[in-house]
Formats: sequence, structure tokens, C-alpha cells
Amino acid sequence: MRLDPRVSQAVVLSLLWALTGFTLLILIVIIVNISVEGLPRVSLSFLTQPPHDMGRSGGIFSTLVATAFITALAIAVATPLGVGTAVYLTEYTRESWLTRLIRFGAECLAGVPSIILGLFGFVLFVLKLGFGWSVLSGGLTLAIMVLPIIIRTSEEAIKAVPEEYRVVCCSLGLSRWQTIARIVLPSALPGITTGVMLSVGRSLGETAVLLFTAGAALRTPVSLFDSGRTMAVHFYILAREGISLPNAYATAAVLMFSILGLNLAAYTLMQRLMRRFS
Amino acid sequence: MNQSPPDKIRVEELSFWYGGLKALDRVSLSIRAHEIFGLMGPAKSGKSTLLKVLNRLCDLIPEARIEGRAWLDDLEILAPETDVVALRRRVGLVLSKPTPLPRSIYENLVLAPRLAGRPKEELPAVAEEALRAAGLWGEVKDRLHDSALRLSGGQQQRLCLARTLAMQPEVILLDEPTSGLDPISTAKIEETLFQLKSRYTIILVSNNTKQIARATDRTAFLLMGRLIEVGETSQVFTVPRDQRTDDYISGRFG
Amino acid sequence: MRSFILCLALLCLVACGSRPEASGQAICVAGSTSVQPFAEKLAEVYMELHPEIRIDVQGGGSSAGIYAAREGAAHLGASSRELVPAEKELVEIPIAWDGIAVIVHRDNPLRGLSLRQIRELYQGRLRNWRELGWVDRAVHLITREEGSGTRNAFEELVMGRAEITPTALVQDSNGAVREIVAHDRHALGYISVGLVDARVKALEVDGVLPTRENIRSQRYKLVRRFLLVSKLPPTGPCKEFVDFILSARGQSLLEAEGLVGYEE
Amino acid sequence: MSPKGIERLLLALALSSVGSLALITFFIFWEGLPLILTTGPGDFLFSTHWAPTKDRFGIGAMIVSSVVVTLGALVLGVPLGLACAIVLAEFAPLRLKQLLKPTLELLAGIPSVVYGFLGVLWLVPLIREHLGGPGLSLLAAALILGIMILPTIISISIDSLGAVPDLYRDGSLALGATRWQTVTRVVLPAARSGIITAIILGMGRAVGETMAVIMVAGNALSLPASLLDPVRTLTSNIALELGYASGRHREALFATGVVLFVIIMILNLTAAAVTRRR
Repeated sequence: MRLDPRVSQAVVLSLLWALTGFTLLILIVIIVNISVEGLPRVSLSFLTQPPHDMGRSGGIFSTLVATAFITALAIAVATPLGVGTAVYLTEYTRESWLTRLIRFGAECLAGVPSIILGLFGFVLFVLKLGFGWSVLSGGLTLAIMVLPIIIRTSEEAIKAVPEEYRVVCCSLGLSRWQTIARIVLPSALPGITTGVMLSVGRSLGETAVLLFTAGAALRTPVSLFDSGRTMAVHFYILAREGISLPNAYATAAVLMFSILGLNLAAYTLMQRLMRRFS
Repeated sequence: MNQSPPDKIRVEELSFWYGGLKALDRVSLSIRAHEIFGLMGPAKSGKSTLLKVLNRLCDLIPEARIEGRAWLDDLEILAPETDVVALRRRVGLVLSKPTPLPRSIYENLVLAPRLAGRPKEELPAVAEEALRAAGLWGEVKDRLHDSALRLSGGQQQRLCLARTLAMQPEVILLDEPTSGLDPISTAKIEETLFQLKSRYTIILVSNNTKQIARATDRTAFLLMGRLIEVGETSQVFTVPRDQRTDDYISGRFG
Repeated sequence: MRSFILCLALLCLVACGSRPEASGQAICVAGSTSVQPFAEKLAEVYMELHPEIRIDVQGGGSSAGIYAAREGAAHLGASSRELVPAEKELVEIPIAWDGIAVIVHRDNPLRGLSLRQIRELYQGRLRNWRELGWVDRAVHLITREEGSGTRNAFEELVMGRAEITPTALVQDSNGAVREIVAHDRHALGYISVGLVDARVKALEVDGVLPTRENIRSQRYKLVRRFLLVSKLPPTGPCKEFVDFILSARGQSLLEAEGLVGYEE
Repeated sequence: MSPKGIERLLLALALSSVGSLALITFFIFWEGLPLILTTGPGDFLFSTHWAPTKDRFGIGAMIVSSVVVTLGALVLGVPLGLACAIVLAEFAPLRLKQLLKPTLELLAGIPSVVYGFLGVLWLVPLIREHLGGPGLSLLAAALILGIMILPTIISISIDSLGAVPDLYRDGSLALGATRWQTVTRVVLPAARSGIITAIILGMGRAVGETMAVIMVAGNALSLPASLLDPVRTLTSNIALELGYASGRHREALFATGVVLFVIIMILNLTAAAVTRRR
């Protein structure tokens, strides 16, 4: 018997909607569970107290410091590299084998799994350059990890700057670099910021890279050569070794909401940027 | 006037290609100092291309090819050793679409003078003078630090003109400056041009023949990259030497 | 690129200036991850008593720790295995006894296993709890990863030349093993006695429970020593830290964490 | 700085991504390749005997496990992801799409350790109690990875469905086809290469994921005989043992990295080739 196409459409559609609903449900359950179990334990003292007893009690202060330290280093290294790459690709060169090579490099780099980056950072920074398990090794490896994100978003943002601005600046006697520094980059700033925020989010959630480059010392790092345990690594250890389920949940809540908040902010910023130039 | 003023700009046998597409075909003409020179012609006749050559904006176009020569006074415009930035400061351009930069009105005006090395304390005066010359001072003097994007279309275009004036160029190129504007704004801009004539050489591109007739001293007619006719505006509009010019100004094509 | 390298170099310089080794007031302990939690606890308390001293505790494994101590990269190496002859020129400071406890879920009625049974289980010869007099369910065997000090000790003390079956689950920390055994009724694993808590049950081995006395007397079979090693006899702040560990206070801290003090 | 100088500087920055990729490739191969050669590639790739402290280095079982886990992830992730993409791109009202697309992309922001944690907490006991085995299993890993690759699949598929010109849809609808028929016969074929790219990149994500897998897969060394057996993937092999490994053992882990890297690069290149052909 052949089904009426309308009937089969209705059947298939309800199935598709159900699957979509199921996917959303997974997301909601994850977020709600982490919130309900974790948020009540998050307090000012949880954020400002150092962990005691391997994290069984106390807060997560030292891991917040380590996270901020490592992430800031990664962003400080990756942003000039990424924005510079984007400026070169969009403003200084036409399509050629060189630009294709650069884009290809960025694309491939984006696909390299974090465990490979961790191995690489471990052998180059920790061992060969002798930085040890440290904020420096972790930050530099993370910089490589987020570089493609910053390149991609910066390139999009710079391309979205109207071409007329460049013509106007040129006719006003601005050199190419003056045009970029005074008009193009400021106009693309929201887009670049988006990329930076996404990168921070990515860095916050990273574990595999940092386990092998930044180590897991619980002490608050005070120099670039100190080992540091980031929030994500701390959460991993708390959860995996069953040290403290409540503290694991609370750490997960802080971690997840920072990342989701950053991603959401980045998304709205990008939307606004797109509206401004369209 | 029995002695004709000296030529400010001279173009000889100028041809221009976008890739394989020929946009200008052996154009030769001269433009005198302190005149308003009109360039008219239908779309894609090469008017805008000619402007872009005169301040070397054509450098931005990939795959462009140029033959022929052009001079601004004694400066050979197309010579490779010519300092393009200095050239562009002498030859200002106003685009057809109002294009204020996403900064304050004041910043738009002083960007070029500042980078050209004008002392900081002179900048407010430069901005005021340019705005007065463009007839915009009265409307914006109280909100110089507002975003330029908040001005109306006509105001934006006069700001662009003022921005060019603030650079204190010798020649001003206007590429259909009133194409998107209402009649009142258009009239204001035309009026401004008359007042600027004594201090600048102005080249006005327009496909509005009435505007050319109203506002210019001499006129050239371009068609498909060729110069068809050039002469005093009154002569071109009353007794055109070429049939095609006649057809164009009487609205039979274009 | 040049400015970037310059920046990096500058960063390094700044950081080097504050490198702990340079200050002389920092002690670096590296090595066995079995010792690490205890060393961290000791460091935490010691630094509260002496705020001017900083103690860095790093993992890396026993061999890495011994290597680091020999090369001077760490002041003290931590080891959960005995030194091999080639390493004997190092100064060894035993700080505690640790037993390896064989653990099962609390609901498991089994009281003990013989060394031989444990070996057969981990060889994959005994696979079902029924063979040990319980329910007809597969034994979920958990071991540590290759290279771990605890696994090393377990292999030496229990397995001899036999290999651990590849079907065993592998976890990379004592905590992770305990976590699984605490939740899986049919699991069997081994961890450092110091980390046994109320959520799991430690079995008798050859009829001996891993109690403090049994471990110190070595009547319990699965016992190893935790060592600190250094290139030269410790001096200065480092010696003070070692003395603190061996003091009654330090030893009781270790006991509170579940180890058995070396000094009575 | 002179314009030429600026351009050179920017080019140098732009080469950072390619440079990093080259460095990564170099170091991973430098550290790992010698062991593969001395062990013999055949032995290394196909033997299932892994006892690195006894000089036996065979990663055959891990390659098989990685492949099976990834396929399992696709079995869950592709239908769910495609259903979401089709619903959002073709059937959902615009406002709902604008709300749900970023929401689903938030799934990507949840750190992999959180997925692993919840997997251990909910999924593993569920499998242990209702299906048997230790719970930590191939199945658990595949399910978690299936969820983790959803954002990749959804977002790229939606973009490629959105890129299909409306003209195609109108033409089909005008011929009397239902919207579902239009989707299956016109839109999906037209967006095929984009969807294939989405699936390949999802595969890359699944093959490369480490932390979540190490937490739920059980990491046993043997070849899995059923879905309920614990397995060790290439990534978890590296992460599990790198902490203490030295000498040949460490080289063997880098060699595992070489194999993983090659697999990932093949996937990335395939994805790039598919995209370019479009």
C-alpha cells in the first residue's frame, strides 16, 4: 500500500521534531542538573578560598588564578598572531598559493585534537625548552589551540568592514597601514572580541592539553614557571578520583556558566556587528 | 578674459583596462585651475574610472592596466616614483554614496590633517573652517563629537565634502555627489561648489545633465570610454559638435 | 615576528627572576603519584607553620622523581618503589609504610583472598564470583596503567612473572579505582591502603587484614615503603622539612591520612 | 616602520599557524616514528599486545576500538544531528530557528570533562544495571561521543542546507511535491557535500576526543567482543599513560600519537576536499 505523501510527511515530521526535542532535552538536562547540584554551593567564599585537603573542602581560588593566568597568556600570544594573520590575508595579499597554504594551515590546526597538542606542548615546551609543567607551557600550547578560532573570526570581522571605508581612507591620503590601524581594526573590534571570547571559552574548558603542559599542582601559581591546576583540570580530578562530589558539581557549575556566558556574549556581539554593517 | 588660465590637470592618451575590459580609450583632455569641470556620460562610460586615475585610487583595483600619461601641474601622476599619499592629499575625492567613517564628526574631519602632520592645536580651526566652507557648521557645531553616522544623508555628504576640504587639497573630485540626495540637499551642495571655485579646481562627475549644465564651466562628454566632446558648458549644451552629445543631453539615451 | 620573540624572551626573563629555585626559600618535591597526596598534605601544613617557605609538589612517577633528584631538578624525589642498585648512591629517607589493599564493594560478602587467588584473578584464570563462593557474575577487574608505581609494586608483590590480563579495566589513579569499586558491586581493585575509605572494603590477604600493626610488622604481604631521595644529605630548609616529616607531628599527619608511620 | 616592513611582519605572523602545524607534525613524528620503525609498522599497527614496560608495543586493539567507538558515535550523532538540522533549516519558524540554533551550539561549549562526568554518573550505572558488564564500556563511550559531536554536525549541516537556493524548493513545491519530498529529493541531495563534511568533521571530533572517553570507556587493553566490553582508544592510551612514561614507553605513546595524527589529518583533508569540490 502506498502512503499518501501528506500522511508520510506528517509521520516523518513528528519523528524529526521528536528527535530535535530529544537533543534539546539532553542539553537542558545537563544544564539543569549542573545548576541544581552545583550552584547552591557556589558562594563568594567558594570562589575566594583556596582548596583544602586536595579539594575535599575549601574553595577553588587557586584554580581560578591558574585558569586566569594561563588563559590570559594564551590570549596575549594568540591574539596578535591571529589578528595579524587575518589582516595579512584580507588586506595585504590576493588569493595565491601562499594564502591557500596559510588558510589550509589554520584549518588543519583547528582539527588537531587536544591530546596531540598536549603531546606537542609536553615535548617542546615542558621538555625541550625546559619550561617544565608550568603556566608558560600551558599558555603557549593553548595559544596554538585557539589560534585558528581567532584567525577565523578576525578574518570574518575584517571582511565585514565596508570596502568604502578603505577607499575613503585611501583618498584621504592614509597609507594602507594607517587605514588598517585607525579605521579597519577599530571597526572590526567587536568581531575580534568575539573571537577572543570564544577562545577564552575554549581555553576554560580544556583539560587534555593542560594536564600534560601545565601540570596539576594545587598551589596558586605566582610565576610563569609555576605549575597550575586550572578549573577544568581540578574538576576532572575531583570527579574522577571521587574526592568530593559536591565540590565537583560546584566547580562544574562555575566552569560551565563561565563558558556558556562567554559564548552567549560572543554570539550577541557578533549578531550586533552583523546588523551594523548590513 | 583673453588669457586662458594655466592647465591644472593634463591627461594624454589615457587608456585603462579592468582585466580584459577596456574602460578608457585614449582619452586626452586638460582641466584649468579654478574651474568647475563637468564629466558626463551614461553609466560605465569611464567617468569614475578617470577620477580614480587622477588620484591613483586605481592602485586598489587588482588586475588594472593603464597606458598613457597624466599630470597634476608638473607632477607626473602615473609615474611609479610618485608619492601617492602626497598626491592624494592634493587631489581629494568625494564618493557618490555618503561614506562617513564610523567615528565622530570631528574625528572624520581631522583624521587626514592630523596624519598629515598638522599641529594638534590647529585642528579645531581646520575642522570649523571646512564645515563652514561646506555649509554644515551651523547644523552640527553643537554636536561635533556625535557619531557621524547619525547625520542625515545630505548632511553626511556635505560632511564628506568638508572632510575633503579639511585636507586642503588643490583639486576636488566629486563622483556623482548628489546621486542619492533630495533636491534641497543637492542645491546646497551645488551652492557650496560655486563658493569653493575660487580656491579649488573641481571636477564634477554626474549623469544628471541638468546639474552639469547648472554647475560647471566646461564639460566633457564620455561614451564607452571615449572622449566624444569637450568645451565650454554653454557651448556643449547649446551647439554640440557631435550628434551623440546632442542625443545624450536631449535625453535620447543614457 | 622579531617583536614577538622579543616579547617571549622578556616574559621568560621576568619569570626567571621569580623562579622558585632562585629564591632559595622554595623546596621542590617531585615523583610518585602515590606519595603526592601525602606530600601535598605535609607541604600544606608545613607552609602554614613556615609561611616564608614555598613547597612545590609535582607528580611524574617514582622513576621521574628519582631522576629529578639525581639531576638536581628537584630537591627531593618521591618514590613508592625501592631504589635499584644503580640508584643506591642517592640518599634515601624512608618516611612511611604503605600497604596495597585489595578492595571490593561493601556489599561483597567475601572476607579475604589468598595471594594465589589474587594472582589467578588478575591473570584472568578466575573470572566469576561464583568460583569464590558468591553470585554467578563476572568479576570486574580493575588495574592501574602501565608505569604506575602502585601497579609496579602490585606486579612485584603479587604477579611475579605473570602478566595482568588485558581484559581488566585500567584507571590512572588510586582515586579512580576506588570510585569504580565503590559503585560497582562486582568490581575488584587494588589501591594504596592510605586511600581506603568507608565506601569500599579492604580484603584480608592470606588471612591478614591490612591494619597498621600488620603493615608495620610486615605480616600483611602487600607492603612497600615510601621514600624521599636526594642527591646529597638535605641541608637548610630542605632538611627542616624532612625533619618535620619524620617528627611526631609529621608522622601523625601521615597516619591521619591512612599511612603507617616509619618512625614509631 | 616602512610599509614593506609591516607587510613582512604581517606575513611572519600569518605563517604562525602553518609554522605551528609544521612544528607539531615534526615533533610528534620525531618522537614517535623511530619506535614504529624499530618495532616494525606491521607489528605496531596490528599486534594487540600492549605491555610497554615489557617492550611489547602493539596498538591494534586500540585502533579497532577507536574506529568502533567513532562509528558508534556516528550511529547516534548523525540521525539526531541531521534531524535537528533539517527541522531547524526547513521546517521551524524563523524565530524558533534563531533561538534554537545558538542554543544547540551551546552544547559545543560544555567542556568534555563535564560530559565524561555525567556519563560516569548516569550512563555507566544505567548500562551496568540494565545491560550488564562493568558499565564502563564501548557503548558508554559511543553514546557520550554521539552527543558530543552533535553541535558540529548540526551547525555545519544547517549552514549547508541554508545555502541551497530557495529556487530549488519553489520549483519542487510548484510541481506538487510535499515539503518532506522536497527535502529528501531536492534539498538534501543539493546539500550533500556540506552534510558529508559535517559528518567527517564530527568523526574527527570523535576520534580525537580524550577526556570524556578516558572517563567512561574503561580503558581495557583487549579487543572488544561486545558493546558492553571496556575498550581503550588511541587517545585514552596516550592520556592514561603519559604521566609516568619514560624512555621507550613514552616513545610508544608518541607513536600512538603519530597514528592518531595521521587518521585525523586524513579526515581533515577529506573534509577539505569535499568542501572544495562543492
